[in-house]
Amino acid sequence: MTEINNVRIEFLSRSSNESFARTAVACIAAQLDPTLEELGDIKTAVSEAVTNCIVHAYPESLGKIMVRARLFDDNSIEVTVRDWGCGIPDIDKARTPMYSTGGDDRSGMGFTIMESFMDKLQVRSKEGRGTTVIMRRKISPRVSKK
Amino acid sequence: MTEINNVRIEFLSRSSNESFARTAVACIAAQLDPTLEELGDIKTAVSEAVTNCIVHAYPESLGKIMVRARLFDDNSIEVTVRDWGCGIPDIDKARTPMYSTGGDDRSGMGFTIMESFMDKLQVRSKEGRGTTVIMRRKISPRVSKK
Amino acid sequence: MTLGASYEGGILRVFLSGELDHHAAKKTVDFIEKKIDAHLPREMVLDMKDLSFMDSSGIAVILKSYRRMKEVGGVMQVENVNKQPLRVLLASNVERVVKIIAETKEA
Amino acid sequence: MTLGASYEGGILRVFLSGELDHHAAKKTVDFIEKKIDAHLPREMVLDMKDLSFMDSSGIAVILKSYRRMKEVGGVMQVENVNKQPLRVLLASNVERVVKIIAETKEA
Ligand SMILES: Nc1ncnc2c1ncn2[C@@H]1O[C@H](COP(=O)(O)OP(=O)(O)O)[C@@H](O)[C@H]1O
Ligand SMILES: Nc1ncnc2c1ncn2[C@@H]1O[C@H](COP(=O)(O)OP(=O)(O)O)[C@@H](O)[C@H]1O
Repeated sequence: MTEINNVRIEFLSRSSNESFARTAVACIAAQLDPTLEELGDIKTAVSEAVTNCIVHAYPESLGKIMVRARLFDDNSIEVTVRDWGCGIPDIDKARTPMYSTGGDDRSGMGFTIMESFMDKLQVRSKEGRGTTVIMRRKISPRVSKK
Repeated sequence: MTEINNVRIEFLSRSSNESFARTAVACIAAQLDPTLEELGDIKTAVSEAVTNCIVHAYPESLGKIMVRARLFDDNSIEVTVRDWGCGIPDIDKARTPMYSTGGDDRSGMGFTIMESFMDKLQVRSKEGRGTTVIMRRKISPRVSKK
Repeated sequence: MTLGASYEGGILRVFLSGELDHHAAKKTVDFIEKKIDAHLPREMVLDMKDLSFMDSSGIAVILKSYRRMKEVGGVMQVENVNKQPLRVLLASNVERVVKIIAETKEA
Repeated sequence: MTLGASYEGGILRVFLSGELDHHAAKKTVDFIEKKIDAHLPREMVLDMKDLSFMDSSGIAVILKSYRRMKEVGGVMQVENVNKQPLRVLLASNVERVVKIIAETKEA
């Protein structure tokens, strides 16, 4: 599996940058010629991961968020979303559907959506140091390319 | 003049990333509520600067390109496009309309378009070290915001 | 995110258009709650015909609206849901609580 | 970038659609030159109705096409130019060499 593209974006945890982040990743993912549905899934997963950095990792301040998108020649994309915020004390608990520390502004479905919309989800975190979310998705080959 | 947003993207000098770079900057510029014409001007200038890195800075290899977009509270955007490629020996000559070292694949109008589509263009370069292009554009205030 | 609303015969219809993410959620909730409080409708319809994107922040918006409608003694449903928002609604199992009427048009 | 062409009565019409940048330029030039060589038209029209974006790489494409048409003894013009490509054409003074017919429709 060879890497065919690798793009990195960095921005501050302003909520106005959520649409930027998912659009930028979608631009790169588009190079794999995904269907609209596949593209929508990837945008949604990125939106969840980036929103988590803005809402949970840096609740009271502005912090740096890094998003990396890598494309591979088996037609897959890997998206990494990283913050240097408060971290997650119990990752298994955090990944439980409907679990949220965000009150009724949040649904607790972020990780569940990332999991069901991507093929693979990895979460690494250290309290007080930050969180890294790595997601992979294979784009199905199309019979007739446009 | 206070900075209100600051986004950085990094990618390799593949021509397939040209559209990614200008779309990403347009996403950020959109936060200033520009007209379609202003947005088109910014996309065009970014496309020229990024294409120059791909075509001229790294003619025979893949190299790193960095694009930074900063927004300010006077409704202006600053875009920096940087490479670590071959550099420009004579910047004044390079900025002359129709001057190109790219043969008939290039028109020599890249810098001219950056200059006429943006309010300000700064070019810094060191032979063998790379080139930095900094462009600024003020977005006109709109009477009726959408 | 652009918001609109109409009220007729006890039914409040709220139109969502654009992208509903965390950035747009607060404004959306404020708008909906203000409309509910003004009309005290017996039914609210969230019309998502022009909603091109929604993430789980939209689920929280729906659940908040649902609770407010319950408080004023009314019901709610979601209508004209495009493909991407529909996938988010289904993944969240929100149809256990709120009735979802998907549109069948292609995105 | 999607490319199309039609030939009738000595006139070759090439349709450009999408975004014409350096990435798309080589494919576009190859397509146009092949069409010119196949038909040896007395006139070529570059139809930009569906071209949503163009940078100076497009200027090089136009100038190359112009030279090829000159070689086969024909003329060329550019038609139905949207706003953004038009601004690039005007900034490049390419109308000194090739006739430009802009469309007046709003982008
Ligand atoms: N980047 C992060 N930094 C710190 N905590 C996080 C981060 N992402 C998720 N969490 C924690 O995990 C919980 C569950 O996340 P998620 O499933 O996305 O739901 P929600 O965002 O709706 O709360 C959050 O409520 C939060 O406590
Ligand atoms: N990033 C860069 N690195 C090295 N050389 C450059 C770079 N950008 C521009 N140049 C030089 O400046 C010349 C003029 O650039 P430009 O006006 O954009 O026209 P064109 O790209 O069509 O050649 C180029 O032909 C090249 O020699």
